[in-house]
Amino acid sequence: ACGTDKDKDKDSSSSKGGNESDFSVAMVTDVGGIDDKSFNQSAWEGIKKFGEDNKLSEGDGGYAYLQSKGEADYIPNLNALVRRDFNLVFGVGFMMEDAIGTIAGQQEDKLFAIIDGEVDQPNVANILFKEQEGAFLAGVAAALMTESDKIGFVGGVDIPVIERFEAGFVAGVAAVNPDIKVDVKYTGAFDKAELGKAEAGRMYSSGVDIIFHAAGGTGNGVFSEAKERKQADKNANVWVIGVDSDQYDEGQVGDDNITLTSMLKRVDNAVQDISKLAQEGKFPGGETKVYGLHDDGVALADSRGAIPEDVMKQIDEYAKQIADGEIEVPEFR
Amino acid sequence: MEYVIEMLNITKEFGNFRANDNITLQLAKGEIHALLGENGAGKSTLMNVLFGLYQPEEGEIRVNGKKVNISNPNVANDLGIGMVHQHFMLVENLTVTENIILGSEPKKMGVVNIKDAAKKVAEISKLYGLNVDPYAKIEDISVGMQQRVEILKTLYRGANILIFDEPTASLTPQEIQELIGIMKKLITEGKSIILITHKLQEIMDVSDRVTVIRKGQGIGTVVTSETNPEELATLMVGRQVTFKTEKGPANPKEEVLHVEDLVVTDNRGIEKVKGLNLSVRRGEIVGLAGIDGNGQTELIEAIAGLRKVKSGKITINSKDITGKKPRQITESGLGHIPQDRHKHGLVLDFSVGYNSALQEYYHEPYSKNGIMDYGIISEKAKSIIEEYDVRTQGEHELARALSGGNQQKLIIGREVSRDPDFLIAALPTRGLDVGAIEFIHKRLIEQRDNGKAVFLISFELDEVMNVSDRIAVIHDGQIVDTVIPSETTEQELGLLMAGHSTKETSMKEGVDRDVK
Amino acid sequence: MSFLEVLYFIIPTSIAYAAPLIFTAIGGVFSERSGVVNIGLEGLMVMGAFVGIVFNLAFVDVFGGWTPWISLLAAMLVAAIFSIMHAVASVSFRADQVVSGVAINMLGIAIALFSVKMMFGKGQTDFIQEKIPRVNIPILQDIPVLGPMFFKSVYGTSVLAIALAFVAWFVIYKTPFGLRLRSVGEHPMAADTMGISVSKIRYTAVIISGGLAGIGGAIYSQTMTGDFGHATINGQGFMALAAMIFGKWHPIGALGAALFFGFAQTLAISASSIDIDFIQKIPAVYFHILPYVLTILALAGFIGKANAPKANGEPYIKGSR
Amino acid sequence: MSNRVVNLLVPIISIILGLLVGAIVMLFSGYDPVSGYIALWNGIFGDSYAIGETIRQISPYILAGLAVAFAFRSGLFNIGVEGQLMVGWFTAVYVGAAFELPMIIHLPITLLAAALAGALWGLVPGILKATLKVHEVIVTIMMNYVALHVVNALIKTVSGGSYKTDKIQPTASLRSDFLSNLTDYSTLHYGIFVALAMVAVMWFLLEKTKTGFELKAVGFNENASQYAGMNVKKNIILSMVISGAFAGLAGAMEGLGTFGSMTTQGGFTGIGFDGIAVALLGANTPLGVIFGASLFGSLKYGANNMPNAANIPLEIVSIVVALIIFFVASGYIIRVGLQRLNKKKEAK
Ligand SMILES: Nc1ncnc2c1ncn2[C@@H]1O[C@H](COP(=O)(O)OP(=O)(O)OP(=O)(O)O)[C@@H](O)[C@H]1O
Ligand SMILES: Nc1ncnc2c1ncn2[C@@H]1O[C@H](COP(=O)(O)OP(=O)(O)OP(=O)(O)O)[C@@H](O)[C@H]1O
Ligand SMILES: [Mg+2]
Ligand SMILES: [Mg+2]
Repeated sequence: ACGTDKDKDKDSSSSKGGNESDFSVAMVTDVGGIDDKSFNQSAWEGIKKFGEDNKLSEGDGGYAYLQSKGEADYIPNLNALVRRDFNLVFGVGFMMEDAIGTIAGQQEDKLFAIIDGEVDQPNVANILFKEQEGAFLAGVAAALMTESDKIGFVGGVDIPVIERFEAGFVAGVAAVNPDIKVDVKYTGAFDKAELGKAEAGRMYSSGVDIIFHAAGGTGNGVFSEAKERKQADKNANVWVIGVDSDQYDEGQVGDDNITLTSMLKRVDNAVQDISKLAQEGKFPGGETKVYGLHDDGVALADSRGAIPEDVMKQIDEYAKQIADGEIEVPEFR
Repeated sequence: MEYVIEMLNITKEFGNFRANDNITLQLAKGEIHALLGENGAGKSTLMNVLFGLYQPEEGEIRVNGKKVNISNPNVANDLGIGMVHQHFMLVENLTVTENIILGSEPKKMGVVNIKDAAKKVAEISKLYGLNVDPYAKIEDISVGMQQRVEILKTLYRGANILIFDEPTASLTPQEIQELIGIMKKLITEGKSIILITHKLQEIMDVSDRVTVIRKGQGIGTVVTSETNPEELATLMVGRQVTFKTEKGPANPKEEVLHVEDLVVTDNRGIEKVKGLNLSVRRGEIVGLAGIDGNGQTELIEAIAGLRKVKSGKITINSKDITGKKPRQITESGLGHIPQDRHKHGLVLDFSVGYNSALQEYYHEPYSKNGIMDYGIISEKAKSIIEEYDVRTQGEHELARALSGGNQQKLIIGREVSRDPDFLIAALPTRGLDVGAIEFIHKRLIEQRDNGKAVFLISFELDEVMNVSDRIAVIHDGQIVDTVIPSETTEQELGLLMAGHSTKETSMKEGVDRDVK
Repeated sequence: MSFLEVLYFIIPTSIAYAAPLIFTAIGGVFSERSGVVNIGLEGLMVMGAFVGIVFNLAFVDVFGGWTPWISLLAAMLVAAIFSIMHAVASVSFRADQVVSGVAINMLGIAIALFSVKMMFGKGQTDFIQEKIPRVNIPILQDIPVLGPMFFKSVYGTSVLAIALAFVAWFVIYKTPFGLRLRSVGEHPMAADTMGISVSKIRYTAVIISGGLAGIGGAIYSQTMTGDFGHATINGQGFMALAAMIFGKWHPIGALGAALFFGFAQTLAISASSIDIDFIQKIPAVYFHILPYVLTILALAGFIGKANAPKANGEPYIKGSR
Repeated sequence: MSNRVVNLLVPIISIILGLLVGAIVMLFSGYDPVSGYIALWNGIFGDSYAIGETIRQISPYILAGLAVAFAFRSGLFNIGVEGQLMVGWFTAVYVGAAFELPMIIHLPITLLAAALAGALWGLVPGILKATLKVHEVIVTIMMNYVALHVVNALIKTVSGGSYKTDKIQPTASLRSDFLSNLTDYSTLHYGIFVALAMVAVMWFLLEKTKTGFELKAVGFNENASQYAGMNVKKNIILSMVISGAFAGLAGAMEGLGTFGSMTTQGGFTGIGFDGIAVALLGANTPLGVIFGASLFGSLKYGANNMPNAANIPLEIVSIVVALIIFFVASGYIIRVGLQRLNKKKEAK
C-alpha cells in the first residue's frame, strides 16, 4: 500500500506547488528504447523541447519518459505515468495501440497520444506521418544521383509503415526515370546487421550505387558494407540514404562520407505540436493528425554537399508540388 | 618382517557412516597380500585411501617405515603406489598408449610424442608378457585387455606397490590364469601386491597372507598356507558357507527355449552368432560355457529382443518370438538377468522400489488404466528386499547407492519373483562375495526344481560345473558340444571352449597345464 | 549477376558471416570437451562485441590502423576474465552449468548496456572509424576463379578464423594439454587418478572459450554493425552453439558447420534476388526460413548421433560413482 | 539445521547475496540502493495493481518453465520454447478471433489449439531426435527462427497485409474484469489458473502415470528402458510434444490474456529463454518451477518501477536478476557454508 500513498503525496505536492500554466507531458518508449536514433529518440527530443520552452523540469509535474523492455511493459508503464499525474502521455509506436486503448478507456479524464498508430477514443490523439512523401523525395534524389541507374531499397520487417517508405521511394524514383528498376528487399528483421550487410553487398555487387534503408539496426549492416567498399577504394561509387534521423555520422569513412542524405521523420515536431494544442486546451482528442511535408512532419536531411545545388532545386520542386497536393504519393506498393 | 606399506588403525567415514573402522593392514616386501571381505565391507574404500583418493579421518600410513600423507593420487604415484581400480579408470575413446601416458606425456617440441611412448609401452608389455596393441582404442578391446592396460599404467609409472581391486571379477578363466602368471612375474621383479578378490581359490593359489575385514572392521590377518577356504569364508561372513551348492538330480520335461540356425551380427555388422542351435527344457539348468566374445552377448540379446536377428528362428514355449519386441518376449515367459547390470539391468537414478517394478509397472496391479500404484510397488519392493536380502536403506534409496552385490540381488529378485518359464542368468555372480554367490545359486536351482527352464551364462567354469545340469559350449558363434558336468572335467571344457572337438581332447591331455 | 559473379558474392560473404561463429563455436568446443557445458557463449560474445567497439573508439588515435586488431585482443582479454565466473560456478561451486550459462548471458548484455549508458549517456555507442578492413591477398588474388572467391577483399579475421580451426585441432589432438582436456571431459575420475587436476584443466578450457567467444563478438561488431547496442549480438551465440554440436564437438567440424550456416544465409539472399518471374513471386518468408530449414535438412542428412563428451555437464565430485 | 531448513535457506541466501552485490553496483554507479530496492519492492508488491501485474507476468514464465523442465526430465534440452510459444500465441489469437462460439467451448478449444501448435513445433525435433538421432538443441534453435518468420508472415496474411491480427472474441479471452478490478485495473487474467493447472498436470503426469514412469526411465537410461520393453522413440517424441504443448500454452497466455491479439514480432520474446533459467532454478520439478517463475517474473516486472520511482536504469536490475540466478545455481557452496556454521555450533 505504501506505493499508493507515495503516489498520493506526489500528486498533492505537484498540484499544490504547480500554477495553472504548468502542463506536464511524458512518454513511453517501445522496445526500441529512448535513444534508438529513431522515433523514440525524436519523440523524446520533442518532449524535452516542449519542456524547456515551458520552463518545466524533468520529473513529476514536468516531463519524463519510461522505457519498455517488452510489449508487456506498455500498459504498466502508461499506468505508472498516469498515476504520476502527467496531463498528457504519449505512446510511441504502433505496437502500443492496444495498450493506449485499454488505459485511455480506464482513465477517461487523462489525455493520451499515440505515434504511428490509431486508437479510437475521445481522449486519444492519433499521430501519423506521410513517410511516403519523405521517401518520395529520397527516391527523387536517388534517381537523379545514380550513375548506374540501379537503386536499392532494404526494408526490415514487412509492415505497413515500412511499406509506405518503399512505396514512396519507388514512386519518387519512377517520377524521375521510370526505367530505373528499384531492387526491393526485406530482411525480415530490424536487428540483424549481418543480413543488411549481405543484402547490401549483393546489391552493390550487382551494380546498385544507392541504397535507401528503412530497417533500423539491420540498416547498420548496409552502412558497414558501403563504408568498407569506400575504404577499400576511395572512388567507389556507393551511397546510403539514411532514415528517421540524420544518419550522416554513420556514413563517415575517413574524410569521405557515404551518406547521401537521410529521410527525416520529425516526430519531435509532431509531439511539440500536439503538446501545445493540449496545453491551449485544443487537444485533438479522437482525431488523427497526419504530418507530411506540408507540416514539417517529414523532410530530407542536409546532404552536406553530397547532392549538388541544381539537383537540390529539382528535389525542392517536387517537395513543393507534394506539399501543395499536386503530386499524390501512393501509400501502398 | 620388513613392510613396504603400513596402514595403521585407518578410519574412513562417509557422512556418519564408517566404511573403515580402525583397520590395520601391513604389506611385506615382495608378497602378494589378499584383502578379503563381503560386498560393501570397505575394501575399495581402504585402497582408495591408500591411493590418495580419500583422506582418512584417523590412522596413519607408512611407506618403507616413513610416515606419509597421501593427499592425492600424484603423491601415491610418486611413492610408487599404483592401483588397478575395480571400475576401470580408462578413457574409452582414447588409445591404449594415450591412456597410459596421460598425465606424464613424453613431449617433442610441445607435441605428444606418441611414437616413443607406444614403443615404450610395447616394451613393458612384452617384458611382462601382456601383449597389448599400443594403438588400439580402449572401446574396441576386451575387458581382459583393458585390465592389462590398467596394469601397464601402473608399471609405466614405475610403481612397485600394486593394488588390484577385484581384477578377476570380470575375467575369463584363461585370462585369470594369465593374470596370476603376470602377478607372480611382478613379484619376482621385486614388486609387492595387494589383491582384492571374492574368489577364495585365487587367494589360496597366489597370496602369501590374507587380511579379512567385515562390515568395515579388521578381523585379522592370516598366513595363507596356514588356512583354508572354509576358514576364510567363515572369517569374512561370520558364519558357515557351503561352496558346492547342494542340488538333487534334474528331471527335464518339455522344451521351453528352442533356437534354430540363429545368425546375429554385432554393432559393427560382423556375424557373431553363426547358425547356432540350442534347446532348454523345463526343469533343467543349461549352462553356456565359452570364452568371452564368442557370441554369448549377441545370443542373449537376440533372444531377449534387444538385438536384431539376421536369420534363424527362436521360440519360447513353442511360440515364435523371432524379431519380436522385448515386451512381447517377456510376456511369452522370459525372465532376464542381464550381463551388464548398470547398462541394462537397472535405472541407477531410480529408487530401489521403481527398479523392482521395471518389468511389470505397465500392468495391474502396479498400474491401472494408466495410473501407477506406487503403494503396491513399494510392497513388492519390500518383499524383494526382505526375501533376497538386498542390503539397502529401504525401497526409496537410489539403486546407484547400492553395492554391485546388492544391485545384483535386486535384479534377480525382480526377475525371479515374476516366476518366468524361462530364465536367462548372464554372469549373475560377477563381483559378488561368496555369501551372495551361494544365495544366488540356491535361487537358480530353486527355479529349476519348480519346473522352470534356466539358462546360465558364466565365464567361471566351477560355477557352470556346479550349477548346471547340461553344459553347452559355445565357440565362434556355434554350440560346438554339449556335455554333462559329472562326465567332464574343467580341462576338457577349457579345450572345447578353445575350439577343440571332444575327440581331440582325449589325446590332448598334455595341454592341461597350459590351460590351468 | 552471372553464375560466377554469384559465387564471387556468395563465398566471401559466407565466410565473412561465419568468422564470428567459427571463433565462438571453437571456444565452445574447448569448454565442452573439458566437460563444461557452455550456453553462455551468447553473453561472452556480447562482452566481446562491446569491448571491441569501446576499445576501438577509445584508442583509435593511439593505434590508428592497428586499432581493430588490438581491440580484438582487448575483447579476448575481458571476455576471458568474464568467463571465469562461469568456470567458478560450474567447476568450484558445482553449479548447474546450464543455469550458470543463462546467468552469463543475462549478465553479459546487462553489464555491457549499463556501461554504454554510463559512458555514452545513450543506448548505443558511436560508430567506429577503423573497421576491420578487407584486404586483397597479393598474388593469390590473381588466380582465376579461386582468386576472386577466396583472396579478393577478404577480412583478415576470416583468414584467422579458418587458421584457428586448424590450430585448435592441433592443440586438442596433438598436445599434452589436448589429451588431458579430452580425458577430463570423458572420464574425469580417470584423469584424476592419473594425477591430472580436473579443475585446472576445466578452468583453462572455460577461459579459452571465453577468450575466443570474445574475439568472435568483437569481430562481429567491428565488421557488421560498427557500433554496439542492445541488438548488436542477438542469437549469434546460440548459432555458434549449434555449430559446435553440428560439428560434433570437433574444431574442424565446427568450422564446417559455421561455414554452412553462412552459406545457407547468403544462398537464401542471392536466391531471393534471382530475376526470374516465378522466383520473384515466391513470398519472402520462404527465403527467410530457408537457411534454417536447410540446416535441419543437412542435419537429418548426416545420420548418426553427435556424441557429446561423456562427462559433459557433470561437476566432478571425488569418490562419487 | 535439518535438510529442509537448508533447502529453504539456500535460495533465500542466494537472493540476499544477489541483492547485496546489486546494491554495491548501484553504490559504485552513484545510485541509491535503498530507494532503488524500495522502488523494486513497491514495483512488485507496492499495491494491488503491482501485485496484479506481477502475477500476470508470472503466468507465462510458469508455463515456459514447465516446458523446459518437462523435456529435461526425459533427458532432452528444449531451447525451442521461444518458437513453440510464438506459434502457440499466434494460433490462440487466430482461433480466438476467427470463430464465434459460446465461451465454454471457444476458450477451451482456443487453448487446445495453442497447445497443439506448440506441440507440433516440438514434434519436429522430437521425431528427428528419435529416428535420426539429430541433436534436439540445434533443431530447436533453428525452429525458433522459422517460427519467428512464419508467424510474422501469417500475421500479415490473416490481417490482410496489416501488422496486427484482429482482436480475439471476448468468448476466447482470459481477461477477467473481476481480477482486473480486484487489482485496480491491472491486466491480471485467468491465465495464472491455467498455468497452475498445468503445474498440477505435469506433476500428475510425471509422478502418477505410467507415461511419466516411462518418460523418466528413458531420460535416465535408454538401454534399461528398452530392456524393460519401453518404446524409447515414442517416449522421446512424446516428451518433446508435451513440452511444446506447455510452451504453446505460454503463448496463449500472451494471446488470450495479456494482449488479446498479436503484432508482428521484431525479435524473440525472451520468455522462452528465460524459461530455461526458471526450470533449472526450480530443479525441473513442477513446484520448483512455480518458485523459479515467481522469482523471475516478480523481479522482471518490479524492475520497471526502478527507473520509474528511483530512475535507476533497467540494466542494473537485469544485473541483480542474473546474479541471483547465479547464486541460486551455486547453491552447493552455500550449503557447504551452512554446514560449516553447523559444525561450529555443534562444537560449542
Ligand atoms: N563414496 C562413498 N560415499 C558414501 N559411502 C560410501 C562411498 N564409498 C563407499 N561407501 C560406503 O562404504 C562401504 C564400503 O564400500 P567399499 O566400496 O569399500 O566396499 P567393498 O568392500 O569394496 O565392496 P565390494 O566387494 O562390493 O567392492 C559401502 O558399503 C558404502 O556404504
Ligand atoms: N557414492 C556412493 N554413495 C553411496 N554408497 C557408495 C558410493 N560409492 C560406493 N558406495 C558403496 O560402496 C560399496 C561397494 O562399492 P564398490 O564401488 O566396491 O561397488 P561394488 O559393490 O564393488 O560394485 P561392483 O561389484 O558393481 O563393482 C557399496 O555398498 C556401495 O553402496
Ligand atoms: Mg570394492
Ligand atoms: Mg564388487
